[in-house]
Amino acid sequence: MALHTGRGISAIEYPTGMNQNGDPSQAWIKIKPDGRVDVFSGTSDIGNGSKTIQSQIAADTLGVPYEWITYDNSNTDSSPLCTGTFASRATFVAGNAVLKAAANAKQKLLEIAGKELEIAPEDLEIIDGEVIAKGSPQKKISVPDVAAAATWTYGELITGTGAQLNPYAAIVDPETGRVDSPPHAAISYAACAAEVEVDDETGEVRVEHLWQCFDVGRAINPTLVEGQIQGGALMGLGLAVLEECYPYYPSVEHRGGEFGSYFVPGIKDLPKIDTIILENPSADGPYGAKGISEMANNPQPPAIATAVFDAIGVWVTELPITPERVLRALERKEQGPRREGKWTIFDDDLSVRTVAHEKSRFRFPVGA
Amino acid sequence: MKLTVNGVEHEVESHGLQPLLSVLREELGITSPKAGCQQGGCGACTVLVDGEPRRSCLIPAGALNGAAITTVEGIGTPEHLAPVQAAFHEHYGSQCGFCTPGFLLATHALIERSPGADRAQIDEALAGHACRCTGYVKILEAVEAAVGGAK
Amino acid sequence: MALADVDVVVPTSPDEALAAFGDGKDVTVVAGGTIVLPDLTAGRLRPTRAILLARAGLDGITRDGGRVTIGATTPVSALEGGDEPLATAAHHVADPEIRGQATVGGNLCAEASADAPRGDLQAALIVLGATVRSGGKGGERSEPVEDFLANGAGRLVLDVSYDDVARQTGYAAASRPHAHHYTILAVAAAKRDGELRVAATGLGPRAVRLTSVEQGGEVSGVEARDDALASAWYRSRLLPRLVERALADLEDTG
Amino acid sequence: MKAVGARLPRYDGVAHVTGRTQYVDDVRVPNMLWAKALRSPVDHAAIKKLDVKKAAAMKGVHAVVTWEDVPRLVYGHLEALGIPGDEPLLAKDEVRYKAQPIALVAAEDEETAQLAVEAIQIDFDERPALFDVRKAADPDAPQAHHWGNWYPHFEAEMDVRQIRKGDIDRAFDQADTIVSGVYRPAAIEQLPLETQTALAVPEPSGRMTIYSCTQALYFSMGVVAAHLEWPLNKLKFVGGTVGGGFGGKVDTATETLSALAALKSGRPVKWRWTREEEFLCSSTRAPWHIEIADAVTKDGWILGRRMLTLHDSGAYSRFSPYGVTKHSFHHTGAYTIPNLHFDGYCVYTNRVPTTAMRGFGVTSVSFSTELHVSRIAEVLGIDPFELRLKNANRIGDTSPNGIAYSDPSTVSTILSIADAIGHELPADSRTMTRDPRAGELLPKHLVEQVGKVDH
Repeated sequence: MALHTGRGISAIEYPTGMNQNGDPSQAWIKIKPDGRVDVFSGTSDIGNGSKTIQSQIAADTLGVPYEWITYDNSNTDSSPLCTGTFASRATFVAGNAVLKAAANAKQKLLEIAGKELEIAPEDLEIIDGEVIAKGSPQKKISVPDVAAAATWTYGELITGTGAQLNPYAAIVDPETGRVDSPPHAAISYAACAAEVEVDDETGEVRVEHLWQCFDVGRAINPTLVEGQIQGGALMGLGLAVLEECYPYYPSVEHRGGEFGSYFVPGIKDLPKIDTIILENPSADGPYGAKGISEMANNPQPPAIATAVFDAIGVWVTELPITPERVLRALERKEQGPRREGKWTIFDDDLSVRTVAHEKSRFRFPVGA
Repeated sequence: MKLTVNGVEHEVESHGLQPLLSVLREELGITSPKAGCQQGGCGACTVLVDGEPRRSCLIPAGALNGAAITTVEGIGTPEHLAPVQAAFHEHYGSQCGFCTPGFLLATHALIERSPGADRAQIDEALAGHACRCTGYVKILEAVEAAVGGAK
Repeated sequence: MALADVDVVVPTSPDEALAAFGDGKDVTVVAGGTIVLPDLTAGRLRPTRAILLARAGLDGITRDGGRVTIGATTPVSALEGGDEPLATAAHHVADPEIRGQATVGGNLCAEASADAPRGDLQAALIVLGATVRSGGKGGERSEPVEDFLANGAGRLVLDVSYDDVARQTGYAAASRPHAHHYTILAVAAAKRDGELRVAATGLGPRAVRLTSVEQGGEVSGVEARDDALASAWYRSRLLPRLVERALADLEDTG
Repeated sequence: MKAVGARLPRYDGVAHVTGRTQYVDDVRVPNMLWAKALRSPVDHAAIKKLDVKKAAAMKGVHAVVTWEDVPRLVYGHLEALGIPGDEPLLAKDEVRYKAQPIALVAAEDEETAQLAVEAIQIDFDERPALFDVRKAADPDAPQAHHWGNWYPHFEAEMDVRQIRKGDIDRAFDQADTIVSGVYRPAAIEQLPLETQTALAVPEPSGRMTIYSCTQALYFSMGVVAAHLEWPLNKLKFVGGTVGGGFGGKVDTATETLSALAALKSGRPVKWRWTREEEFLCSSTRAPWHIEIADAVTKDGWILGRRMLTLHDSGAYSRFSPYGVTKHSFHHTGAYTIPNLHFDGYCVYTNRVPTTAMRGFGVTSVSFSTELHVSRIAEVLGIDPFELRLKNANRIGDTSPNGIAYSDPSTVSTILSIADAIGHELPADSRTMTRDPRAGELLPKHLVEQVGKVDH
């Protein structure tokens, strides 16, 4: 048995929000007579933790404890529109909508508090559920008292609404792809290193260690963002070495219909994972946050494929890097890339120039 | 047929070839075991059968007369979380939550059987449980905390 | 036939099981259920009559008169920690929850699906020289496990037995199989009084003996197949490596 | 205490660990029917005959929905973005992939529904099928789609997504070395533990409540409303708590047909996909075919990139044109490459339509371009960290479509990783920042691409 270890790295970027924008999210908030806060958002929580994140944003923006927030995303009769939980937009785009709704509600809350305290609203702030005069902290009224006053004294309902929308960047030059405005809400960045062990007799690749660094803008909840990065890591590992719907792609033969015929990563596949969170705040994100949940499975496959090269000297460029692909690559190891003039040409056998008809529209000329 | 679920005895009418999963979910209305695959492949339907973790989608009702079944509803409540539930909550061992009941019961059984279980034993006990969200990192942290607490 | 109309028998002794099984015609046998239940749920299997073996008294391992006898409904988990290479082969089956429920008899009777091989224990039982005792049409009979695998369809396994003697044993398997999968390929080997037996599981629908290897030669005379887990090409490349590793393992245990 | 930045417990954590979180399949309503689908058993065929009479007459069957029951049969998920629809909710004259839904049966239980599905009579005339995107433009390729074998409706009715930047021919002329390679990431299954499930409940008011596992309540509600030709206020979507999505539940897979079956039967209908359906019938992450040739200098500058992308969209468009556009916008990855020539096609094949999955459109870029950059470092004999740091995007560098980066952190993430694994770097690399390019980091070939940062 011959085991070889190798390392590889990658660096990536990924946009937050729908490509070309045009994806609104809306939120609204009402304050109950006792000061407790109901947040209504249309964002589906698919496990990413958006219920928690948006509640945290609402709590801090209003200046009340997290425990005072109830969060309702349960139905379209009470919750306003959210384009959805995709495109890494639930924290940035939908979170911004909640932030704006909370800021709007806070403004109304301060107006009522201002009447009670006889202080201009702009001279008030809310800290830990109390409205306090800036510079004179002894002058204060609790948020529950403000809410009660709104309800029973002034006959008002304290609400806030907010919406976030970057207009659709529709104008894409069809020839050049140039756009006239940023086609994303933000961009985030990550780098990754992978260490693998390859058995050159069986072709089996084991990912031993992943180091990952993500610029998240701001970690609204560090544990939740770690969870996204770690979950993404194993999905990236699956992409790299385990999973495929069509084991004989492009053929559709032997497509498996059960867990027993599909290599989903299990706990025994878990490598060591080191997670480094960088916070370069985004100019427009809620509290500087960016969306990173999707890109979390992007950096591992190239880092792992490079580590396989480092270990055994062959490039496997079809995913996943199955034992079979490793053995087939090793059998052709001596062949190496084709050199023609200043060209170094890899993967002739996979290219359209080899597989497609010579009259095909799909051409990719290489060589001198 | 008699079946004791979470300490309550039921007279069950489901057909003998119905899987325990459907007895629990459709006849008894106990919904924590999930129909994640109904192929025995994912572990989302795992319950304890006489204390042993088993895939409820694989056991025909007719084979169970008199058995004692435990589901997540039977190990703790929101007010009084079982140690394993508290550990999963504290360590964010759950993201979408769909696989969580199966993981909880497999872990609960592991702790009963092997208090102070090591990493290899944990990996073995949870090997057949699929989680697509967490990458298992925080699940493992939760299980190690629960195992440590039991030791 | 709708499920509600299916007659289910739950025998409480081996004799009752044999009587309920009869000649095996139109009978679906559920031992552990790990293979049958998903097929029932999916509607791929529509039985007319079913026998649940859970309480038929067909489980248990006995050592008696120089033989080890494993009852048909003995769970796979009961083999772990026992005689090699069966113990290691058993440990390779799925995960502890499945092993606690899947049975030895089921493992012998399971046909490979289109997606994946089955019968993880078969190679180990072959190299142990095991005998399968079964009932059904024509009454009870005993035969070597290879013969049963070739001709045992439609029979009710009662037990499997082998000589309780010291052996050198070896086992090697692809490490790819996960808890959710059958073993892509595994090789078991056993040597007793100088006689070597080697078999592989995962090449095709059932385990096969590698007689050329037993005679000191290279792997030959076996064919692998494609499925969702691995190609015939890969299996044929892997097999000689696993044979080497199983034999090395066997020498180590010398 | 500040909530933002704090490791606060999950809002839904206690419900999760007590098994009390309610997913669609856990909702209980009286009189509920179960649905099962008739799906195409063949990859590509004309439908010669479809007869549901026998199935509809079976005991316990309450509705059989076919294309005739759908008020608006074809509605594109991205019509609002100008991407026309091409996929019928239920097959009418033809099937273009194995597993394409043809009819939905609602019955008292799943078994009855399945037996009724099997009683539907259907005849096909099989057609040749196309599976290899590389052969889709061959003269003798089978025709997979009525628009041709690739998407023809990008802006200005272009049939290709193009990026052109700088002067690609000059970059290739000036290069010391050109490295080309082919990259093929595979289709994978999103594989949420909760399969696609919907429960449609007709209300006495004439409204319909739909319990849904969608990742996008309003988006899916819009899709159902379009097919039913209903105003939004006749629908109520209940959801927001989803057992994993990963992109697959952006497809509105079960809601519309469940609603139609509920309308036709007058009873609540639940349609819960089996795991086998989830594997074989639900849309996957797309397989991609990517060819890259990079013009590089011997000291490690990437001067230009030619790239051809063939996206295996499967039988219908769904979100694929969006994915290819996003892919094109990011095809330089985390680096600044001033001269670009990119062609991307959405290619149709006779497999299950592909759709969004985590990293949509860009996972394939990250894999192919980063592995390619590793190869370049190997060919040039340059440290892979140093090569990356040099080309990493800086503030003011422009993206493939000409937008100036405002806050790139490629340099700092790479340096963090070098530090984490103990990779030693020379001082000039170690001290790099994301600041606008100047001096040696602004060679002549990068001057023209520098843009103005908006904020």
